[in-house]
Amino acid sequence: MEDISLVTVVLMLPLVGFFPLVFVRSLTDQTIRWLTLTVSIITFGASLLLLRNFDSNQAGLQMVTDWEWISAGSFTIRYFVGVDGISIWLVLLSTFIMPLAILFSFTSIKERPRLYYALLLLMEWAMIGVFIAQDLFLFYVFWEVTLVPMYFLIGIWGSEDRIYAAIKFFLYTMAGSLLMLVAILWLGNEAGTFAVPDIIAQIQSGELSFDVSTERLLFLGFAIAFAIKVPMWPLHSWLPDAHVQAPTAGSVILAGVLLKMGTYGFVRFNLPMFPEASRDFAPYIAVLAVIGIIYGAWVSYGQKDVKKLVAYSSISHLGFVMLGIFALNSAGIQGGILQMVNHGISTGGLFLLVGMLYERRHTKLMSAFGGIWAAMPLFSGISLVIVLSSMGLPGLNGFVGEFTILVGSAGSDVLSIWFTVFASLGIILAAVYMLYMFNTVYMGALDKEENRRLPDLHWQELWALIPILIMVFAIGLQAGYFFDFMDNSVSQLVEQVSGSVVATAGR
Amino acid sequence: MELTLFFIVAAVAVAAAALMLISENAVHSALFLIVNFACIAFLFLMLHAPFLALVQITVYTGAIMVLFLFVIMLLGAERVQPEQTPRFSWMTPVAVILALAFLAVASTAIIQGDIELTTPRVADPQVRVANALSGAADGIDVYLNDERIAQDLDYRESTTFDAWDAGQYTIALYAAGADPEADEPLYQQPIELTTDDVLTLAAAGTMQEPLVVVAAEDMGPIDDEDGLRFVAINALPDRAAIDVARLTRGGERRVLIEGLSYGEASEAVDLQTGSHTIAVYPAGDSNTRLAEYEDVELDDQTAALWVFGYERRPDNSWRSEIVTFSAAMYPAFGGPHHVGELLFSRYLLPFEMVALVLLVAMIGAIVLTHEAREKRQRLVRRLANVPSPTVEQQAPGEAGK
Amino acid sequence: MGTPEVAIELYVLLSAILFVLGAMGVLLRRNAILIFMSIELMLNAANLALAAFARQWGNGDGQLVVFFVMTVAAAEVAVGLALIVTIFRTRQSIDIDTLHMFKD
Amino acid sequence: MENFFDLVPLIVLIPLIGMLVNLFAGRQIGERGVAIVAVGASSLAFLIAVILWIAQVQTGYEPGVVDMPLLADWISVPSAGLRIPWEFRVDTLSVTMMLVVTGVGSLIHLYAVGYMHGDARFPRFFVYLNLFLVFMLILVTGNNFLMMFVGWEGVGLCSFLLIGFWFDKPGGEGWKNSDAARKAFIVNRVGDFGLILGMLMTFWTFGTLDYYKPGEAPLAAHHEAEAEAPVFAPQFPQEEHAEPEGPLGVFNQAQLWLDEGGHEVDFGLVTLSFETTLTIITLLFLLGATGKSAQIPLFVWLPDAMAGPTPVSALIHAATMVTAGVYMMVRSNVFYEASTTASFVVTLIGASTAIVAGFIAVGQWDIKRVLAYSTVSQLGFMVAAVGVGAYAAAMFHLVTHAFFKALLFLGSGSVIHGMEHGHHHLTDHDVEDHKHVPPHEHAPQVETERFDPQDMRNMGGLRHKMPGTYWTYIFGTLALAGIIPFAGFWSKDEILVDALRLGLDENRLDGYIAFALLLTAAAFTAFYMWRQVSMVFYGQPRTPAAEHAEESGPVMLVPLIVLAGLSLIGGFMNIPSGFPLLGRIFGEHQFTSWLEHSVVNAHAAGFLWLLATVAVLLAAGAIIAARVIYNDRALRQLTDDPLEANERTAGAFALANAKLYWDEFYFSTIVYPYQRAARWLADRLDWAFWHDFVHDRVIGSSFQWATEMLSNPIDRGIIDRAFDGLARLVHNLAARVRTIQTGYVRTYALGVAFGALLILVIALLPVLRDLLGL
Repeated sequence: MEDISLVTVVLMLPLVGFFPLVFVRSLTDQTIRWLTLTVSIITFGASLLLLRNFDSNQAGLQMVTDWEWISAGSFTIRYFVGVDGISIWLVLLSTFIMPLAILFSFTSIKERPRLYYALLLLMEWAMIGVFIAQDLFLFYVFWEVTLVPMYFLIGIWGSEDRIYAAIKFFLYTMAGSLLMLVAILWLGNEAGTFAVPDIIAQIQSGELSFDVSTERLLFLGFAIAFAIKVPMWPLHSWLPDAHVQAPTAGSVILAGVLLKMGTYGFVRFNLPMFPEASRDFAPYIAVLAVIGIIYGAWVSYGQKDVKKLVAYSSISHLGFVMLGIFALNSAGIQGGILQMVNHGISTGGLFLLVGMLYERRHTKLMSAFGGIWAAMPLFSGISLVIVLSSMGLPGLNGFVGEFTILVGSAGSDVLSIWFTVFASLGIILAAVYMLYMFNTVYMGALDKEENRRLPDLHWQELWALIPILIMVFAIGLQAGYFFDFMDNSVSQLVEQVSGSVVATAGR
Repeated sequence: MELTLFFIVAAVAVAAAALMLISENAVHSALFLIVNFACIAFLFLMLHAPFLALVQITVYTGAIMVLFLFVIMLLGAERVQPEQTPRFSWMTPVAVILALAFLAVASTAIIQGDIELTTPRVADPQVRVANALSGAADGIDVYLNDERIAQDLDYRESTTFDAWDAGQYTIALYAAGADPEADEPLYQQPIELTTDDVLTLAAAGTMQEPLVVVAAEDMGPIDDEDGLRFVAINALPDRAAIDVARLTRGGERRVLIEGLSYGEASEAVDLQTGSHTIAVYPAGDSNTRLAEYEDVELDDQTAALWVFGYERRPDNSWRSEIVTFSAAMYPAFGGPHHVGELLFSRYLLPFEMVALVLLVAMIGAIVLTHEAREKRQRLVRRLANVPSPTVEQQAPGEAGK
Repeated sequence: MGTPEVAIELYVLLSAILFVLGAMGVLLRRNAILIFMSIELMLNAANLALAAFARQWGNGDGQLVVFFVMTVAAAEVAVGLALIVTIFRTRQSIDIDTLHMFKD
Repeated sequence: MENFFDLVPLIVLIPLIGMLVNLFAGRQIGERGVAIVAVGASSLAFLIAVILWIAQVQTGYEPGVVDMPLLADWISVPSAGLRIPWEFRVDTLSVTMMLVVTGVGSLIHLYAVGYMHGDARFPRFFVYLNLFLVFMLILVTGNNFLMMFVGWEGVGLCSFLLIGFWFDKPGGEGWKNSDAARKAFIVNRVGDFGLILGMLMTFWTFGTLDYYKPGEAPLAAHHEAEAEAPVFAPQFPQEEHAEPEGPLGVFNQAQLWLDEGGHEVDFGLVTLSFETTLTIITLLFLLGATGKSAQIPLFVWLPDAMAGPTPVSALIHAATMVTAGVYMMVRSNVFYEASTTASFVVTLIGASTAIVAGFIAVGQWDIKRVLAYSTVSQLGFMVAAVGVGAYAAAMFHLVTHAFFKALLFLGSGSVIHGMEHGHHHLTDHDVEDHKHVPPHEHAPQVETERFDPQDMRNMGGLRHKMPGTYWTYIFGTLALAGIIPFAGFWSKDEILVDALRLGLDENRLDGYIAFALLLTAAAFTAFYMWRQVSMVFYGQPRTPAAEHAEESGPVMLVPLIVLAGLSLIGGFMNIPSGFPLLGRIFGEHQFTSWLEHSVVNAHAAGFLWLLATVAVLLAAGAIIAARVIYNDRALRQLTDDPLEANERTAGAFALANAKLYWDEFYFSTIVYPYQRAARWLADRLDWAFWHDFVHDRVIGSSFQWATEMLSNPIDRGIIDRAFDGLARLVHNLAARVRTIQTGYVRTYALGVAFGALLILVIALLPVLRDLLGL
């Protein structure tokens, strides 16, 4: 593969903006902002080209670049990137969320913009890298690189407890990823390669096989790292800290993309590489997922801080994603992947909204608000759509994902129907906490003086929200288009996991 | 003579160094140092390092010391202000004692140490194969133990030198294309390779009586510009010991080698370049001329190997023939050629690194001495986010009531 | 190239003497430039020893190292003198004893 | 005529366009413009519904499936066999619903123009109303369960928005409205939980969620077709019955499997018989229906939903949205018909809801709340009808109920409007009279004695003030009470007949239970309705506001009159067979036979003279009783209800007035525990325990503890003591050594030289040792 594929281009585009930011000292703040925004929009545009060039009839990787990177002894670490139906939407999600986060930062970030925007671009680079890397080692490198900008974003631009949150975030994630590193090295040693497709091929052909306990250990090595990132109950403790302390753009990226790295990891690595263990562990993981769904929703309802409420709601939403993935059938996994995107869009949107509220009132306590619909009709109207999307109103994006996941989990060969029943409870509970939030903040009488004169949306804020609205409706009404891209890849994956024909509904 | 010269130069060097040390004026110190450097350059010459001597003069005395002088003059720093209160008066005795101790230890070690004046070890044994065996149709194969070192080697051809580990080997000669597993060798003999050996394995004789002669060659440089060096091998089929002589134009007979017995190689013999007439006599018999070879042309600075033997003519008759193999000598030790060769082979990487260091140093020097512009305003870093005013908290459910 | 007429020990001994002289220069002189020159002397002493050993072993490697030492020395001199010039600019002195910023 | 079916997407799109226009340009085009757009959109939708009706008749009631323009499949996961298209279904059932929704909807839109006049958020109100029409029409026209669910949730959303429309009313009322809105949504979500699970099971049973695939005709059950021939036989040829090809929609597939019998469904880990599966599915659907159609146990949201503007109550919470549950069950009649257990539960829930709500309605003071409970009660009738298998009767009652309940709500709205008018008139007078009174003295009085224009105790004698409203209201009341020949009589009678028939013919217990409960509920209905009429319209005005109440304008009266007319004649569309004269004029069982084309299990009930007589007499008796109790004397001073005053009925009245403590029960058993648990989970378990204790304390501190352990006890106890001396030594030494650190380069150089010597000595140690002879 001599030519540089489009995927590599998309990956490298953020760096095009990153280097001038780092090395050219004479840029004004305004230039920095617009440069970053332009770069991120160009990146998004390039990733749209990915979509155009993508052949959805093909299951395997596309637009592959495969270069040897480091060759040490028998180990060859490759720069091996490409997209398939599983990763393409996540790449798009990353490039989609980024301009919004940047646009929002225009008004909210005044301190050290050069560093800030450079970190954002570095972040984007690493996030795209995580989703396109097909070499375990390369993946690990990108995975770790994402930590660094986020650490600084929280640590420098966060709120009061930022240092604590940043360190906790870092240590927590690091602890998991070290386990993953061990597992990667082990696996690479056994397989003689780090390239994921090669390893999967070896495992599928029986060339490489592990005894039960080894496979489980390897599975857990990956799973714990991913579970922390997701985060799955009960490893979620870093999440509220990180979310609440992070600056808005940080929260948006964190919720919008970073958490997906965990769930994506499960789909990309755990399922095809350890099919036996995946089937064995599926019920246990599903139990945690369902607990997460209900627990997250319940705890959200008990919050006083809007941002924390949204943070906990992520636990609930990602519980759905995990449930879908470990239904181990096509509907579940595809629903899971779409739900990752949905969650990125709607929760990202929610964090933007919270950020806008915070900008205006410098508090995130729900009790400080009330009735602001009357003061800010446009803002509240848009908020309503995003809130509804988050709680899964049919016709908006959240529902499609959740429903498909539930279809998958209800028909799963490894999960009992009770998982679905309890997970569906999450739909009620989502309405409970989301409407509680919406009611206390937006509805009711406008009885606090300081809320009366809140300005409505600024044009930058509006432009950060409009793409979200578009996507909310686009996915909500035309989910078929989105599923089309992943169908072949996922059904191949399901075959790999189940080793049998894809289960279809009925009969 | 050389020793005397050394002592004189050494004395000058030490004196210059000492004077440099005690001169109050930095300019004088610098000048003394130049003298010292010149002495060292001279010593380099004596140590067969002409190239280094040259560099020493150009780089050190020529460039570096000029730089020193320049800086001294520029700064007007010939002298430092004498101290009102010497801060380190204790330093002088301590330093002197330390120096003496150092010198004592070092010189003891040097005198008592194991600096041996043995023949220098150059390298692993070097081996090549030369074919002076007339009559083998497709040439020969030669094996050292089981490894083939020559394949299909034609008459009058030779391989290049290859390095081998020192040790015991068996040398075996086969007709070209023979299978060493199955076929009997035409000839075989044990051979010991030791370090620094430069050996030519010359196949000679006839097909009926083939043999391999091991000739030790001396590839070291020859002082004489026009000189060359040769080794002779006696492979004449009458098996008698021979004398080898050079016939001058005047017909005088200058014996080069005496009593070279059959199947032996001679010592290396130095010879002037030119066209020679070589004659072979039975040992001790200067009247019977066994063979005469006219106009043997030899280049300077080569090591030649002469094999005296018979060559089979196309009509199957035999004729006495001298077969010559020549190889380039090693370049003169320490000469520019020698240093250059090493530099561009084994030391290429360090050379490049050093070059890089030099470059960086140059840039560094420029940056350091560059007039600093006015200092950049340092930004005062403020805290990022202003803490929010805390608002009284309210329990869920109550807010809605 | 036979055995050298002058014993190698003598060269090495000379080198040691020069080295010690250089070291004393470093220790005793206060003039920064002189200290520098002493260092050069020490380097040359070392070079001499190296060349002597090269001669002894009939091996070119020693000479190569000498060559490299010279090169690096040149680099060092360039930087060192630049430093001295800079220091002189700011302190108006090259007395090494007036420079004691190392402590803090 | 089939081409007209292609109009069906327009019925959704036109209100959508209306909504978008009002959303983006509502402020620009002004109140009149908004009204024209909104009412125009709903009227056009009604026009399309009428066209579709005619098209249905013309095509011989052939069902049609129409794709949504512009949009491709909604959800399609080919490898999982999941495909949910955007498809509209045109059949008699959906056209019925379309007609009701757009017809009643248009009238209410028109009425709302008058009612909402002058409201600050006038455009937004019509945005919501049109949006509601969009979703309601998606609900009734969708060709699969999931599309229905879109509408289902969407109307819930609109209901939420409209209940909370006046969220910013001052003085706690805004919060009350918001909470009512939230309550409605969440309670509905509980029902949706069942609906979603039901849909999931349906999907895994049938592999599709489509009702019928395009081009597929509904199959009637075999035994049914033979045993009891419908009055009008289905129009499609017999062959289509026999061999349907390709994948089938859920209902036909279910019918086939039922006819075959013995089918089993594999759910991955469990295998259920098909009948059991259907029972579970139908019960889950029932849960959904109890949410949306406000049945026990989820009816509690509907009375609170009266916080919304009255047109909303009429349109959403009486005529259309709340009937969605009934529509859904009628749509799934194949399922319900198959499951006796589910039917039994449905019957019980419907009948008991009817009577419980009827009972509670007796004890209410708020004019709209009475109607709300009445709605719940009537929905109970419909649900019970589904339970007893009277699908046509359920739909019939749905339609007539839409007429008269919308009428009653609009009438009550007119009353409230008049009362408010009177009140304003009064307060305006006050302000004018007491201009010298400083506002701050006046204001508290208004605050403390807030006037409630919906409380019936504040009314009285409005008969003369608002004659138009009065007469239309009477029509509605009589229809609701089931007095012949008003619409309510016919539909209610049909349900009762069906229930009784189920008991008599099949000897089913649920038939008898339903019959008994519904008959009682009907009596209650007549009683509380006449109680309301008496309190509102009869007697003398009890407050100044009532005295100054004024008749509403024509824009509001016209819809009332139209609806009153419909309440009178609406029942004639389904005259039972055997009824003299009318049957010959209007045709017998017109509506049932119309429905039979899409509702395969619809059947017509006969007419029982005895039953009809009893029912009408019962209703009339209840009316007379009400009038007797709430006579003019009692109505003069109405602080206490006459029932309350009477010792024998006081307890019952209190119970009804407190709504049987149903809300309180939910709050104390579900809502408060959930809130407390949430707070406990959030503050205690997740934060104090998991976050602070486990993470910060246990993990964080134990790490610190470990390092301290290593440094303190071990270090201090063992190493420290042992090496204390050494440490002191080192310390002292260090103090001296520290002086070495002078900062002078030369001293450092000396150190280096010293070190070099040392190294040299060490390196040459063997040589030196030899030298010294050691």
